[in-house]
Amino acid sequence: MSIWEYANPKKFMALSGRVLPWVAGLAALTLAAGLVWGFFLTPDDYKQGSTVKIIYIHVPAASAAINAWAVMLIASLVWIVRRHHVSALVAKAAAPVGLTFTLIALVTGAFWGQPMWGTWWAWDPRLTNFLIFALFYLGYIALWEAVENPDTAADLTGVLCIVGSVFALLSRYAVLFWNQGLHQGASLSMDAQENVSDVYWIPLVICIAGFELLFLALVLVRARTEIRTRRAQALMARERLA
Amino acid sequence: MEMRVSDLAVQRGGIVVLEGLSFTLPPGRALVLRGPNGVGKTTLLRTLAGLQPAVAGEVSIPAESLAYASHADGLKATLTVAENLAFWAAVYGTGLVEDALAGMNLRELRNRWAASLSAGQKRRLGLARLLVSGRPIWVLDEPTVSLDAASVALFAAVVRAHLAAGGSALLATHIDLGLDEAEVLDLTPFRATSRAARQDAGFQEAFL
Amino acid sequence: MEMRVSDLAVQRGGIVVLEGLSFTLPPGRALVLRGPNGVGKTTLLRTLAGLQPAVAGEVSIPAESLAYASHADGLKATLTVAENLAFWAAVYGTGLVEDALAGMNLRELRNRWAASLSAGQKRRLGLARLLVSGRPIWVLDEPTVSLDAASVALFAAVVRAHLAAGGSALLATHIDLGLDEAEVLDLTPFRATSRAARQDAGFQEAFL
Amino acid sequence: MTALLIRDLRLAVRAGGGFGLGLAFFLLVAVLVPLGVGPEGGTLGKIAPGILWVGALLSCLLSLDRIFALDFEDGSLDLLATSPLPMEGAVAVKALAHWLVTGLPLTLAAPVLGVLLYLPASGYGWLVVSLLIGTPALSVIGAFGAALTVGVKRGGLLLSLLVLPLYVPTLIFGAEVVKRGAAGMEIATPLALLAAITAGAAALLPFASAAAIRVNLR
Amino acid sequence: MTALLIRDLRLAVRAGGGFGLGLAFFLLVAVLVPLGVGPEGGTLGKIAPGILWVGALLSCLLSLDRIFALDFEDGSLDLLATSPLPMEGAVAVKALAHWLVTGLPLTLAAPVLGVLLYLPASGYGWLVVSLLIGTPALSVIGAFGAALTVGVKRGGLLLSLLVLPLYVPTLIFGAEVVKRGAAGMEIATPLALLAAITAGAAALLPFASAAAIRVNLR
Amino acid sequence: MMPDLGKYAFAVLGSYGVTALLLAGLLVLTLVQRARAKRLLAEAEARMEKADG
Ligand code: HEM
Ligand SMILES: Nc1ncnc2c1ncn2[C@@H]1O[C@H](COP(=O)(O)OP(=O)(O)OP(=O)(O)O)[C@@H](O)[C@H]1O
Ligand SMILES: Nc1ncnc2c1ncn2[C@@H]1O[C@H](COP(=O)(O)OP(=O)(O)OP(=O)(O)O)[C@@H](O)[C@H]1O
Ligand SMILES: [Mg+2]
Ligand SMILES: [Mg+2]
Repeated sequence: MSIWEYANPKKFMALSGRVLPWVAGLAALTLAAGLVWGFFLTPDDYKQGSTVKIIYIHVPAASAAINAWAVMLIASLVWIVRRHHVSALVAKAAAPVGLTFTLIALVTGAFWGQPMWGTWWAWDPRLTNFLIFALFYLGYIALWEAVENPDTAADLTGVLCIVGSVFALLSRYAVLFWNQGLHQGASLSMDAQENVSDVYWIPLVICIAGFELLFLALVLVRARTEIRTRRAQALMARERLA
Repeated sequence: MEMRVSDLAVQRGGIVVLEGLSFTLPPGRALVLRGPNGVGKTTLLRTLAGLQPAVAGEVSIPAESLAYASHADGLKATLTVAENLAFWAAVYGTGLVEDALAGMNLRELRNRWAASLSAGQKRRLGLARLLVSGRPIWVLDEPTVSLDAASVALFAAVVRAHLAAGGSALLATHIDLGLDEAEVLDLTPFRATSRAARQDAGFQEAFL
Repeated sequence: MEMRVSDLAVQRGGIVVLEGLSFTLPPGRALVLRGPNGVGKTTLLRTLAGLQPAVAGEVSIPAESLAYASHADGLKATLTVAENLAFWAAVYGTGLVEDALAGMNLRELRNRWAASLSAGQKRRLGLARLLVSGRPIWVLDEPTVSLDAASVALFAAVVRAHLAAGGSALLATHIDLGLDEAEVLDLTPFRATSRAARQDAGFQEAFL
Repeated sequence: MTALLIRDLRLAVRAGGGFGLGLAFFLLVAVLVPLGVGPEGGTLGKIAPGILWVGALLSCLLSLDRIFALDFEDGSLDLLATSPLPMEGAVAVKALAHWLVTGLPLTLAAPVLGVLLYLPASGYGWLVVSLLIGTPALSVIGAFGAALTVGVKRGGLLLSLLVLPLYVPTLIFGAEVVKRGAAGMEIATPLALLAAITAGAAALLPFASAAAIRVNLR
Repeated sequence: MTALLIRDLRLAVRAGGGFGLGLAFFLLVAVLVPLGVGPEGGTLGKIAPGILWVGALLSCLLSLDRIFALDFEDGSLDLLATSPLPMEGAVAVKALAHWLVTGLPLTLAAPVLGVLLYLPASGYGWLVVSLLIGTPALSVIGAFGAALTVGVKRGGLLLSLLVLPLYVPTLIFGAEVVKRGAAGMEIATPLALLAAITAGAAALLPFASAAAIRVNLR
Repeated sequence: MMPDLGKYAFAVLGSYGVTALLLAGLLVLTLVQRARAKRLLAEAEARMEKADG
């Protein structure tokens, strides 16, 4: 059986209904484990003090937000090439989740920057890119909301997502060119993977997994909601004609 | 130059509204579409004009032969009557502006801004676009809205001349056009009802 | 509740288009305005509705008694049919939404966005606004544009009921409304021609 | 009147209605200026009060043409003018609705954007206060401009041109309040002047706007 | 094609067509910013390249919705889509017309406004060059945004939201050219990148825009 | 039990708090939308049953 079978709303509903409780449960478990471990059971960093605990939210949220964009891009491409309705709806469902994670990364970053860099915000390339990222998400969601016909909306947002991705890469480069930034170097005793001692690394990995699972669970629920709404609309429309 | 439609189904807002529609429109003939409000005349004409995809069935229309006129006239308020027509003449690559002005009795208004025309005068200008297009197959959505009796007669004469020259016309309307030679097709029987036809229709049907 | 017009002259774009127009419209009567495109029907109705000043003559209409419906329907595409009507009901301080929905056969469409209505359905909703206004004098500009035969008949019945209840109606139209009891007033003879009348007319004439 | 207010608010929050988009534009100005100007905190902090006020003003401006133009195009303005609502009241209500969907959210969001521009900490309170007092004037003045240009097809930019000069006093006093507040100076005078402008505009301009609309409908 | 270009240009210069208003808006931004920020030459001179580029960008943005919305509303877009013109060509021509009535006048006027903002003398040449090379990209990207939002009633602000993030690279490189030029530094890299963006956008985006329009007309 | 966060308590608790708020908001929104969709669909299906049967 090809994976395209699941592009059929009925099959998708059946399958997602079966996996959803497991995904949601696993997400809750890993998140709880990772956060409790990170928050209560790790020592303070010698330089950053207790602020290092923010990493257990900041980094997973940031990477999940980036992955959400990737999911939307792939789903949009699938919709445009193969016109499977479920993939368009998955893209739609992922956007608000991605936006929330982006906001979380931004806010936790700001809370972290305050003690570390002495400022809530810096026009650092990474940060700037994330801000532009959040704007992309906002525009994308607004476009979905503004167009009434769902097929039209799916097509338009699909095109936007693809063009937007190209420009996101461009912006990344442009912003790097514009400012060399302090995100990495400034005060981090542990930016690159090999510098992170295991004490922090293991709970961090658990948290990253937790956020990804949470993303998956939320997207599944939201996609199921979208499918239900569309089905209800279809039924009501048919009723009207009958 | 024949338009052939077989077993066509069209959708609006994701719902199939008409299905099982077949007809041919040979050169020299006119076909009048009738049917109550909301039956799907506009939807059908837009589909034939290529603005939206058909749900099922086949439409065969020779390439570059169709001219479409919608509910709206597409006039630019700040261009004069003659400038409006000249633009479309250039787009279609014809030089028929003068003939069209004469044909729709617009000569006297040629230097007026389109903004200052009355409802019926605007409509006449919208119809003059067809003459300028030089296309043989006319697809018209309620062409005589707002026209007075004299202008309706003028329009009927223009359509007759078009048919005599080997053109054809498909017109949706609620009122009498005075085109007695035209066949009439009532769309009411083609209202989509059957479950089967709806099954794999528009985007909503994937969810039924 | 009588509308009285005497020796009225109206202008559009600074040019007097109609002059010397007099009529009365007593309660219970309907008056149909006819005349070729561009004669000035729309201009006259806008003047009566108080949207533009008269050039000469007198118009006497009891205060707060007139409801006007123009070529455009004033519908909000993102409100539902019921919400559109409810707004006007609130503005006019009446609570007649349900009656109006029933009257113009819109009950089934009540929760549809106005954007998704067909041309004729939109027009029906525009006309329902009149019912909701509770006003006795209706002034209507081509009310039956885009309506199918059944809806035209429905509209005629609505107007008849309005007249029977002591209201009155002034309608500009090119097509037959099936209101045989209505008087007809052809505006062609009132076309402004005399220099004198134009003399002190709109802003342009000051320079003649 | 309340019906009109509710309708306008409802239209604003419905699909394509533009609620939140003024806010988005404000955000975009706050993001673009550092991208153009460069990331140094010193410069940005110094220009922050001015840029934030200019941004608020531009966001207001952009949504102004919605106040009457949509109603004009679909014919509702004709119908409103022949309805029992007095035009002055309708204008005032529409300006209020505009403020509720544009000025108010903007005011609430401003402190967050202040962070992006390195606004000095002492300035945040005054930023909010000055916007709260000043933005109603922007809506009322804007409604006047919108009324003047309502007949003009897509008069958006003409509108900007007419309205921006009228916005100048509000801008100057508003930005001054924030600048002085941020620098810890006395702010009573510009604040009083700002309040006076708002009060005066709200009391008088609806009459002028109503007259302009009546003329445009003729 | 030429007919379409001539028509669009003619419409732009006719009453209410918006020619010159983009320019006027640019001027207003250049005037308002000193009013909001304060008159010190040092600060202004430093932020001038950024502000001028942001101003140019906002002026472009404001006239974007005219590109297709008017044609959509009066039905001409339907008629154009059924005409023998290929939609890709029509989109490209309309973007070109937009540039001719907005980007080009803006470029020519920019040096004058530079004076208002105390732009250092060495920057004027690069300001003009960067705008000349960069503004076509603004028109083409803007046409894409306009195509996406053409079905949306008064999508002006949604359009801004969609388009501004896409403008970021152009803005950064454009302002960088002027800043470096004014400081006498090397400008080859940002200028080359700016040109590359314009060329790439002009070559590829009309196809995406045409697709979006066809979808919106369905 | 509670670890001593020292002078950074505000930053750490603030980020955890805001994250909790944002996630809770998204979760509530998601669940509300889900409930509404379920209700709408159930109603529509009930009506269909009646119409068909
Ligand atoms: C609003 C401010 C901030 C934003 C938007 C932000 C954004 C990001 C992003 C996008 C990532 C990359 C995640 C990934 O690639 O998987 C990241 C990683 C990280 N951030 Fe931040 N950040 C901010 C502030 C801070 C601050 C103030 C610190 C600490 C002083 C910090 C420490 C880290 C660390 C340690 C990583 C992991 C490094 C790595 O894996 O390369 N961030 N942040
Ligand atoms: N977005 C939508 N969702 C559901 N139904 C819709 C939508 N848009 C239109 N419809 C319906 O589709 C049907 C077909 O509309 P269409 O405009 O083709 O009718 P028409 O025959 O041209 O009517 P008229 O004579 O009134 O112009 C109508 O019943 C209309 O209500
Ligand atoms: N700005 C203007 N300058 C000059 N003449 C104008 C202007 N605007 C309108 N007119 C003319 O005024 C006349 C009256 O127009 P009006 O719209 O009242 O006609 P009408 O009787 O309603 O026509 P229709 O039946 O076509 O709707 C028309 O001949 C029109 O061309
Ligand atoms: Mg129709
Ligand atoms: Mg008329």
